[in-house]
Amino acid sequence: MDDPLLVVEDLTVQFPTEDGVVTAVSNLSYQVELGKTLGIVGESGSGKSVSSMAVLGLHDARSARITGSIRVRGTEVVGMSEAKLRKLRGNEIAMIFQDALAALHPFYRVGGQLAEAYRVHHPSASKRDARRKAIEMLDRVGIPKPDRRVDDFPHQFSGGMRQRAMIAMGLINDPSLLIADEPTTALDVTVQAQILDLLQDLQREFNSAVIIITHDLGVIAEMADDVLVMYAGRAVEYGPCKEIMVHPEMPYTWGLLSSVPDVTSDTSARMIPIPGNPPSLLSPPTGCAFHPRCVHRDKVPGDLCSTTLPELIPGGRGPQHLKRCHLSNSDAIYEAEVLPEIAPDLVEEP
Amino acid sequence: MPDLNSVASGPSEVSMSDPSAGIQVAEKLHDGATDDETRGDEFAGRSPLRIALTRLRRDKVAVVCFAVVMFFVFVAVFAPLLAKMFGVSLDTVSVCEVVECNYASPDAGLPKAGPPAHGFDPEHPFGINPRTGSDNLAHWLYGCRTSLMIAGAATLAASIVGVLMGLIAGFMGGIVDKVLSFIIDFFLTIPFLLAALAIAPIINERFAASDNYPTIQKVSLIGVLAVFGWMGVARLVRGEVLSLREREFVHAARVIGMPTRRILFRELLPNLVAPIVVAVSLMLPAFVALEAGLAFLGIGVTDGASWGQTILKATPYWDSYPLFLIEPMVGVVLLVLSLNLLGDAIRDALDPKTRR
Amino acid sequence: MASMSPEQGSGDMAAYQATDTPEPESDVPSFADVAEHGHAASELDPDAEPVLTVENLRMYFPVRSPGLIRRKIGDVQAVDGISFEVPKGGSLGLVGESGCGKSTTGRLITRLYKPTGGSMQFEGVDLAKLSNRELKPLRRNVQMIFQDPYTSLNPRQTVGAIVSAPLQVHNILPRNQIKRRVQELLEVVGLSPEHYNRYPNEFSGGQRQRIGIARALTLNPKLLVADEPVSALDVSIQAQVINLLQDIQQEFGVAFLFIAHDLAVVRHFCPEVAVMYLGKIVEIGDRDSIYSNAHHPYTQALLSAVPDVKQAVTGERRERIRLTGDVPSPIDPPSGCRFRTRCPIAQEICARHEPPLLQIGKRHKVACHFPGRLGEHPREPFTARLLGVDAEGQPDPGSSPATDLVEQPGYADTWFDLDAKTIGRA
Amino acid sequence: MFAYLVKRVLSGIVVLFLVSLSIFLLFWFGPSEPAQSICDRETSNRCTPERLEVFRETLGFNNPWYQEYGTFIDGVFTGREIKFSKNTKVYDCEAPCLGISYRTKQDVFDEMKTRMPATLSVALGGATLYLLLGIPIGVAAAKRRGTLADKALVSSFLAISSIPYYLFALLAWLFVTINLQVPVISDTGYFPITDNPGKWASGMLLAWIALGIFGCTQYTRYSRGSMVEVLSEDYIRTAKAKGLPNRTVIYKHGLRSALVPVVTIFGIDFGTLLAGTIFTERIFDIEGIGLWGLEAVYQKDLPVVSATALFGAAILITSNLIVDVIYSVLDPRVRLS
Repeated sequence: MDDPLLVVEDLTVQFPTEDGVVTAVSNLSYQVELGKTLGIVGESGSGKSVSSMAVLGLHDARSARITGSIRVRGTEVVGMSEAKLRKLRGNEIAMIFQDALAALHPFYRVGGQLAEAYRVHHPSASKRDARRKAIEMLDRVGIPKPDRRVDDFPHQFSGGMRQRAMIAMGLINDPSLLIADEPTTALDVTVQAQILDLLQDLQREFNSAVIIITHDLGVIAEMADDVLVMYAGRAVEYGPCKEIMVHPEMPYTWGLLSSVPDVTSDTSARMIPIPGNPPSLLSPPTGCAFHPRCVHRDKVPGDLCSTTLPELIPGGRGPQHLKRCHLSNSDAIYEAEVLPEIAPDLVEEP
Repeated sequence: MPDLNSVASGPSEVSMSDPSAGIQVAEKLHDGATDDETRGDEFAGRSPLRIALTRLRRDKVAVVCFAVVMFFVFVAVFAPLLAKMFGVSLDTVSVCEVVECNYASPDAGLPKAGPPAHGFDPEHPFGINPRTGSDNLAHWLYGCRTSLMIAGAATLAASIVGVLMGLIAGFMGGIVDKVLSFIIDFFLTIPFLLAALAIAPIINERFAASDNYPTIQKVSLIGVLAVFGWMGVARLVRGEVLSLREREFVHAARVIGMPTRRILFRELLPNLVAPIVVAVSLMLPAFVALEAGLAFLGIGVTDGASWGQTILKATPYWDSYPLFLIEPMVGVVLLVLSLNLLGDAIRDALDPKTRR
Repeated sequence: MASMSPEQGSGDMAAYQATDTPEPESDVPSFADVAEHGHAASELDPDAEPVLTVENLRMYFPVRSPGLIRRKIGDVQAVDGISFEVPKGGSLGLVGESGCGKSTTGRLITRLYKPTGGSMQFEGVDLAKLSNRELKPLRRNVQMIFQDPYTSLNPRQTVGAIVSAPLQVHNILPRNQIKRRVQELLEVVGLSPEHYNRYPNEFSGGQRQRIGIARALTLNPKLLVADEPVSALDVSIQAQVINLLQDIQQEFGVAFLFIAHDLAVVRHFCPEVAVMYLGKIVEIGDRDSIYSNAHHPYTQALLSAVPDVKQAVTGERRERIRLTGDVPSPIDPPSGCRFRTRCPIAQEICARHEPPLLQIGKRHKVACHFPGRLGEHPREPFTARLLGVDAEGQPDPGSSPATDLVEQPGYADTWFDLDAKTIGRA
Repeated sequence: MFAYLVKRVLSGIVVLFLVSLSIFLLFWFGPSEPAQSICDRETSNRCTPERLEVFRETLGFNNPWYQEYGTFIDGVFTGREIKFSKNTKVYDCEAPCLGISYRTKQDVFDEMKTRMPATLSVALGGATLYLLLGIPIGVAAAKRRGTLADKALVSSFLAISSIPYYLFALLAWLFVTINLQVPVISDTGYFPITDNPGKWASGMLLAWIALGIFGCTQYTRYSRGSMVEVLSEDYIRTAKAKGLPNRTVIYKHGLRSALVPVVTIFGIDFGTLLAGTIFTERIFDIEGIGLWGLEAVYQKDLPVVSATALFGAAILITSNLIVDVIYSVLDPRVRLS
């Protein structure tokens, strides 16, 4: 167990369009170990879904240019043949999607779709075995009367049950990596809590690695061991979850934290938005992609922010915590300026 | 073809941090615009329809098709003038003066001058009808006129009826919608060709003796085409209205207190322009083809000039006098083809999702 | 949600076509400036008069059977007898999960639907009873902000036409003054007056929502119904819009009925909150009562389910209350208390009797037979005596039911003090 | 689901009644003199007002229209006797009676039955051909969408399908039978399959090819468009993410959904085709329903004309019904709602 389960190195995904090349993901690196959860957070268009779809080789080779390296248990995925990729998909790596109603085929029974996922990787299994396995998995994810519901169509399930069925389908082959792409965004908060609990329980049981992709910092904070914050296709902050939540070093992360209120936060905390809009990926800003919206830019000497892309390197808080920012004393700025505004109750009295 | 959004993206974005900052920036932008008048143009909005038009102009096929269609429209409008210019007319002539009536001759039944047996005849550039001796060019010109006039009028009538029925059915809902939908379905279950077949003998019977028979025939043809052609548009508009009316901007209009009529015509109708334009642009070639087709079957225009009628008459001469058949065929095919391709291009241009 | 918007990112490509180029460098304010304009949570004005008083509001949508004779087979009880007040210049939050009737309530108040029953008093006029024609002049007082910035603006009209439509419909300003007024409004919501002749497709989601807000403000309304105004926006944009709404409230004194499913945003924006479940208000009160002192098991479950950065980081996470199953169908809601099928503390009485909405604090009402703080719910039904029944909900001949349990909007001066087991008084 | 079908059948019957009523009224009030054509025919164009009056009387044109419509409907269910004039023969028209042809003096329904196999042969053969060609080509193009081959195919098929069908068929017929004079298949027409299957096929072949090629261009476009749309659905991505082989993804998950709209169009199309392949029959000289109706128009044989129209409507209504059934079989969301 020396090598992590998944190693992504220098991954770049580009889509040539008629208006120019869209660089959806640039030079992204991260890794996930068995039994751990990586949270990828970012807004729409930040490249979080695109990068994880690349892990399964789901991008159409004709429309996407992928460079860099993705290794699963040491095996390179980029450039792998379709036949080999298929052995990986749904077996070693499974993926669940945001909108379960759209992601399940409307014309086939839930059980049939589960059994199909099982049989494709267990060719020797009989139809009856596969059905039994499907019922077992539906039961495992908490669907009542699974032996009856197995013959339902997806539209007969409620939203939460559909997402459970998606999870059952993802886990039916006991994958070592589960990628959950906004698994709870379309769900109500009480159902979201059920699903998140379920994911945590299952991860413990199967000891798999999980990548959870979301725009909700709260979900990340509760679920993830490590966090990767993405902006305009790049990792801007990467490190252990708790470390990043308590000592964020990148102004974009600050912005995310300050623009979303917590349900328990101090009512005297200010809600401070990030000005402006997310950039176009066709012509991303020069230098640091966040600099046009960054309100701490004046603390960096010269026009470094707009001319030079900062490296993703350890900041002042140990080698685990990487940030992509020119600010040299960001931890101090956060403690002294940002935190008192957004969470006055958390400021420790000197 | 560029994406709508990127085409649309205008000049710089103002700061969004808070309203007062927005005003400052706004003032800056405003100054900039007054300093440099040319920038003012950029601030003018580009409506979705204008964007579509730009896309259409860049589509070479569409441009060529448009030119072809315009040529036919020109011919149709100025048919009498053009006929005069070429010195040809629809007037009947004594057949044997221009056609070889001597059955001993190898050219029996074919024109004495011009194609196919002889060379180009400047007096009859398109040749002569071997049966009636009348001039082909004149028939071609007036055939174009008949075709576009009937198809155009029928399209106009059908789309007006269709749009109104669809609007009313979609927006009123309830029992009105049920009744109108039933009427739409009812007309859809009557096969068009058979209906035309059934109506043709009746019109013949009723008006055959009339002096205005050719005109009545055309008018009733327009009527038949329109009566059996409006349902497609009506269905389309109804469906669009049903989905549009659940959009939040219609709710917003209601909350403002906007009267229903204004909602229908100011809020909904402009959003229906695109689908209606597409439907109409595909209806026109269908009607051109149908008009010629009915004439070809002998149940359309039987008096007066029509391409379809000429095709019917020319078919037996394919072996001996192919040009006679080719001329009207080229007319129909070229017109229908370019109208269809143009319609298709319009649909692509109006649909922001297509990226060819 | 069928619309293909960049924000929702349903298409692969759509997400990358951000509509705007970055603004010039000098326009970025410093953190101090931004923080200055950041907003703390809104405060309650306890003395404000109500601008809107809703009493026993009901909306039933008939359900018809499929088949030949489409007879009515039941009702979707989308809103079933709710009462509340919106204070002048204040804001009431309406929270709950999808299908709880919160959006229907918003549409009733703006009279997109005509209520089945109940009243909505606005400045002495009952909006529920008016015909569309009678309603028209009053419409300027109640306006609405919509959820989806991609469908709430007519794509075929310019920003100017959209924002000026209310002025034209109500014939308020002479034609030549309309443009100036609209441009003023655009500035108020943080857009450039130059945007007047542009079309909605040229704007990003956040900007579109600003246009929608400008339209709602055009008629100087006294009440704004905001139906999930930020839920379709990117997280970094949500705060911009919330702050703008707070500015507007302070500047113009508009009252808000703020409908949202995001409890944290509601907590920030609304000093008073009503929690809805299946067409009923289950708990209503000021911010503190709801968020720190919730007495209804549903409110408690809802709050415990919200993922929270602060709790996760500080490790102060309360045990999550697991609700089982899904929300029942509003066509055939459970008998008695509608929450009982998912309630962790439900007992027999809950199936027999609907709990009345009792005032248990100065500004706090709850509809539960066993109201109490988390983990401190009473064993015996608190309401049994009031309803004249025993602990199982069977009629109790020995007791006399209280007669004054009819739901009232607003708060009384006296209440049931659960801790002291006495009548509390202001 | 069952209730829905019953509802559809009932409304179909209502529509059919309305169609028959409309046709009846059209022939009753449409012409200036409905008895004129039969009078002309029976008197060899020496129809005097007195003679016309006799025809009017015996044919019932002097009775109110609703009474005669009742007689007509009654005849459809129980049969009736028809007399054209006082001194002509009485024709026994058995149920379902759609009248007696003015021209041949045959029972219209019987004649229709003898014409039916020809039309059915044309429609079935042509439709089979264009479905078998069109759908696979469309699916193949969708799989390769964006490639040069796809673009070339799409634009050339668009061009072909933009030509009016009858001109396409006419040119095909002219070239094959006159210019090329291809043996065997040049002799187009309907020859009963029971007599000589070889001759039946060779007589039909050219019509099938014309219909097949033309229809194939349209169905390629429909199925390609539908397939492209389906392949961008989320559930296709799910199927790929499961590790299913490409074949399963495209055919099991993609094609089944993509077929739904194609089937709908086909149902209506095939109905129209059956209801009268007028152009095909006219050009290839196939003695089917369409040509029968067309000849009746030339001959002013009103009972035949009205029977053709009624027949066409009945076919369209039935095919709509069948489409609905197929639709609900394909899509469980419809079936179970």
